[in-house]
Amino acid sequence: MVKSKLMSISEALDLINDGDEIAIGGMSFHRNPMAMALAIARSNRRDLALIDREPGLAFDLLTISGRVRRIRAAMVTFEHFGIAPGFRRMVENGEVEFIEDVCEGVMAGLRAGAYGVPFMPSAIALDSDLVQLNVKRGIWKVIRNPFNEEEEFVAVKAIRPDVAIIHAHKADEKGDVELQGPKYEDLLKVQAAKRVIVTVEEVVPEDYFRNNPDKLTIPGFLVTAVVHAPRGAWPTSMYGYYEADYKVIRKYFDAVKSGSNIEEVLRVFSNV
Amino acid sequence: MVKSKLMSISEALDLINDGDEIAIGGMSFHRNPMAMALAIARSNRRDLALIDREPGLAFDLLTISGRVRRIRAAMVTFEHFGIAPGFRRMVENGEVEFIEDVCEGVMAGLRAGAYGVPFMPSAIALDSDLVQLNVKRGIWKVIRNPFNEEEEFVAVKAIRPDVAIIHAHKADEKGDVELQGPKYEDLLKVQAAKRVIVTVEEVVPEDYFRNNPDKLTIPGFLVTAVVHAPRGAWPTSMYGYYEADYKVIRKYFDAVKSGSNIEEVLRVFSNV
Amino acid sequence: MSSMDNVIKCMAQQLRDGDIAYTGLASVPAVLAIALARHWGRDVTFINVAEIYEPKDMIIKVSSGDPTSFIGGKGIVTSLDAFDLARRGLLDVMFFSAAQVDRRGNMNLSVIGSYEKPRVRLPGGAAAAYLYRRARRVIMWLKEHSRRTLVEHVDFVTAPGPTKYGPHLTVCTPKALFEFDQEVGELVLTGLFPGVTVDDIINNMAFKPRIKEPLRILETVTAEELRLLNRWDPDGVRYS
Amino acid sequence: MSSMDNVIKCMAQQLRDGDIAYTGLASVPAVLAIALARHWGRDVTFINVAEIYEPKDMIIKVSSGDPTSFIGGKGIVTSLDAFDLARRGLLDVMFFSAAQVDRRGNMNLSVIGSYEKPRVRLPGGAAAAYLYRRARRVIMWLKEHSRRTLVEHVDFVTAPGPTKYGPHLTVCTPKALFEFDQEVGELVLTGLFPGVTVDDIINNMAFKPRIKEPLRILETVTAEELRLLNRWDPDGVRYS
Repeated sequence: MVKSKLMSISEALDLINDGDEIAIGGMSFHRNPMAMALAIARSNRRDLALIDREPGLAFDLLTISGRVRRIRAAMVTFEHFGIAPGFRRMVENGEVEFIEDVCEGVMAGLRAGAYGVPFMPSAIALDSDLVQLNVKRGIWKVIRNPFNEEEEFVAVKAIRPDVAIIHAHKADEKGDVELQGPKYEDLLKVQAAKRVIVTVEEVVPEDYFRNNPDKLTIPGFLVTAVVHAPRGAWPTSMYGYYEADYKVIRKYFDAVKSGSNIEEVLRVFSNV
Repeated sequence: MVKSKLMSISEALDLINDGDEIAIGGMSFHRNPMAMALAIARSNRRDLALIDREPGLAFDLLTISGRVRRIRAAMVTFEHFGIAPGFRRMVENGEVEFIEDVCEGVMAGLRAGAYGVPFMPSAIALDSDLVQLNVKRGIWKVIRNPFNEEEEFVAVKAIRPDVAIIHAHKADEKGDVELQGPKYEDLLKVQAAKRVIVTVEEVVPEDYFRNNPDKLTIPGFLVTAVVHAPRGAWPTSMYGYYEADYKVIRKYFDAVKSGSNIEEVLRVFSNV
Repeated sequence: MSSMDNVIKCMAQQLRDGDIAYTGLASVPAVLAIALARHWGRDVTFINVAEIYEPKDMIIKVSSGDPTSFIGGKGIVTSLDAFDLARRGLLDVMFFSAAQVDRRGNMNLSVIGSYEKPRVRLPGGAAAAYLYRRARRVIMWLKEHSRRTLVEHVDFVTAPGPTKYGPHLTVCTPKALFEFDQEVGELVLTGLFPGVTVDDIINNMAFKPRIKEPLRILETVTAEELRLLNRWDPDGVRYS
Repeated sequence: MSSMDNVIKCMAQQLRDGDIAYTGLASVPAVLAIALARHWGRDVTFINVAEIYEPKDMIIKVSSGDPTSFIGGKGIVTSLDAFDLARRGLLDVMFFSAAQVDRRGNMNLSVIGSYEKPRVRLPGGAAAAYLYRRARRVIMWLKEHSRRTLVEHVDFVTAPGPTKYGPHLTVCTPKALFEFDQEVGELVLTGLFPGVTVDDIINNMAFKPRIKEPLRILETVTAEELRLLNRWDPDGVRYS
């Protein structure tokens, strides 16, 4: 018989190993996998690496959690609040290694990973100072267009995260997922990652998808674990379900900026 | 004010020039853009080129229409009826040039075209006899993985058709399109093509999408023309609307196989 | 009952619990093989060129790409998705047929005769030229076990046979089962249907295969299985 | 009214009929510029990082990526779609701000100070390092017209300035409008707000720009426009 992919958040945590590279779903203050991020922050995992294109709260929290050694992103922003506070503190102090990527690089790398090819050609400007840095790191390479030798471009190496963590709307126990509204690069992350944890607002019976086949966004064979985590994106927004709680995000911002340690910061999320 | 993209089938025909390369939507006997294919077959266009991955009726009809000089596909099949009859006749007689591609090549080329990059790496087997043929044609090239010099693979040059022709379910006059059910590579074709003609079962008011934002499949800025063509996929199937009319397809198959000329063949479609 | 029903059963028996399997166009026997394996209780995830994911039931049409042929699906999974899965090495099973297959497992779906002036222009190889490198297992079927289909060298290598790294290839014919031996790089005769002799097999093919003794006797369809095949495929498209 | 409202109007005036424009994160002024241009009747197609396509109305939040901020959208158009459009050369307008911009139009969104030991670690350049090569036009805004923001050489070239092939770059500041001259490869002063002198502009930046005479006098927001900006952005996020 078919095994259920439903598990508790702590069982899902067991899918994450020390040193894993984790792709984080959502964007800035929207549909972040907060339930899982908080669980990781409170765990004893170590030396994790994070990757995302334009991350926000979950990424920033993990960056200061002590669980993370390396981060890779195109922009880490708290938008009109200011520079992401944990990101800024940890990178300025040299406490995490920051691989500064660009949107084009993360998208190209995730596409190569999702499509199972070694790299993707990109339109990254050759004279950005980031090119030499990321070529040295081995994640970019300047090559010629095989169909037009005069044209040079940046090839981006495939990104194959160990784990992708996505918060979504609904899933059944086979891992079939409905993801409403904005998608960001979450579908590429799911394809590119070796293991996929999807936390959801609602667990639905299988017939939900048979009765509403246009709701399927991610087929179950791409998903390793389904975790029932209602309000699992809070305080970030969940399209169609709840809005971002900017007061709590502001509290987090102020706490981190004022130098609070991780235990104090985590308290921001516990007085719900 | 915003111009309407609604036009008649003959106005849409004016978007097609002699010598154009045309990507055909749908697959085998499903959601083929038959209304437009019939219009082209009856027109005086010449030297057209066709491209698709696994085409069927519309592609085969155009192949024998006298309007087409070159075709490119991974498989041209009438499935359990047999080999596509027009394709077989025209290629065996040398009346059209056939560029034999593979699924992987068409998908990679369309992706490169859609993504605006010069080529895509592919997983085409290096020792297929097709490799030398398509390298000679300049559409494939064997290159090394820049991140692992020992690994060779086939790079596929971007496909940028002049025109894509897709039959869809609904559109508004701005070109916003709803495409239900199977997608095949139609979205890539729409992105990769320079001009896009979408024929639809129903023209809907703009508010249709504002009231049902999850119905949007193709945003209007990608679409050049919207043509109201109810039953425009007939006799191929239209997901959710009507089934394939295998009796008519069989009649076409028999007519072409028995050597009928294009005028006789077109009559198969006129006694509706 | 026809020999094609036995071929379908042979194909179905290659499927295993946990498989993700994809079927393409002109592949009614493959679709029926999956239906049969699922009927036996094997946990096979079914994705297909019709893009209807995990249908509950089916009614075979002349096109295996017909979306109305698949009933009660859970959504759309595109061929692009399926091929991405294969490129990442995660597609367990792909089905193919071919006009010719040779000792080395090379497939021809392109031409009979010369490439430039073919005697028969075949439909083309579709996904074969890459899934032969990326699917974990390939299940091939031949409608005809003959010197025309089982050749020493294919007229054109649309898709080259497996390497020692993969995929695992099995070929079901109306007479026999062949499995590709990655060590020797050849198709090896491993099974035959009841009532078929080894001579009957060898004399009806253009190369002399190695034989793996003892040869397995392949199961033929039961009355119950035939009833099911007829329910799914009342028009007998599988015989065409 | 604040100078930021004038900056937004300056940005809005760069938009033209038929434009397809994209806005990213931390880009409330850009979102408001599009709203204003559309209010004036300019036919601008609006796609954005919130992925809400062609909203009818908006209510600004602290995040320009907030999907609930955009009302009555026609569907989802992803950032991947938008960037594909740009890579094909079909995105008309992209908006950016920067911590520093220099004479050559180079942008810095990475660090102030040295890269390895930065005095300030900035958020990163996001899409800049490629849209500077692929968008047709870039509209940049600066919250501050100062020697800190308008520098002779940026500390780090996150995104290199335009080449002679593009894009067309304009920079709106609280004091002035600069346009990139593709021939000389420099930002050129082309406009100024009423009450601002050329000396005031030059003395508050770290490089001396060429000047295109006669300088245009830029329009300031009208009472009606201010009322609109306040309706869309009642909390004044645009001033933050």
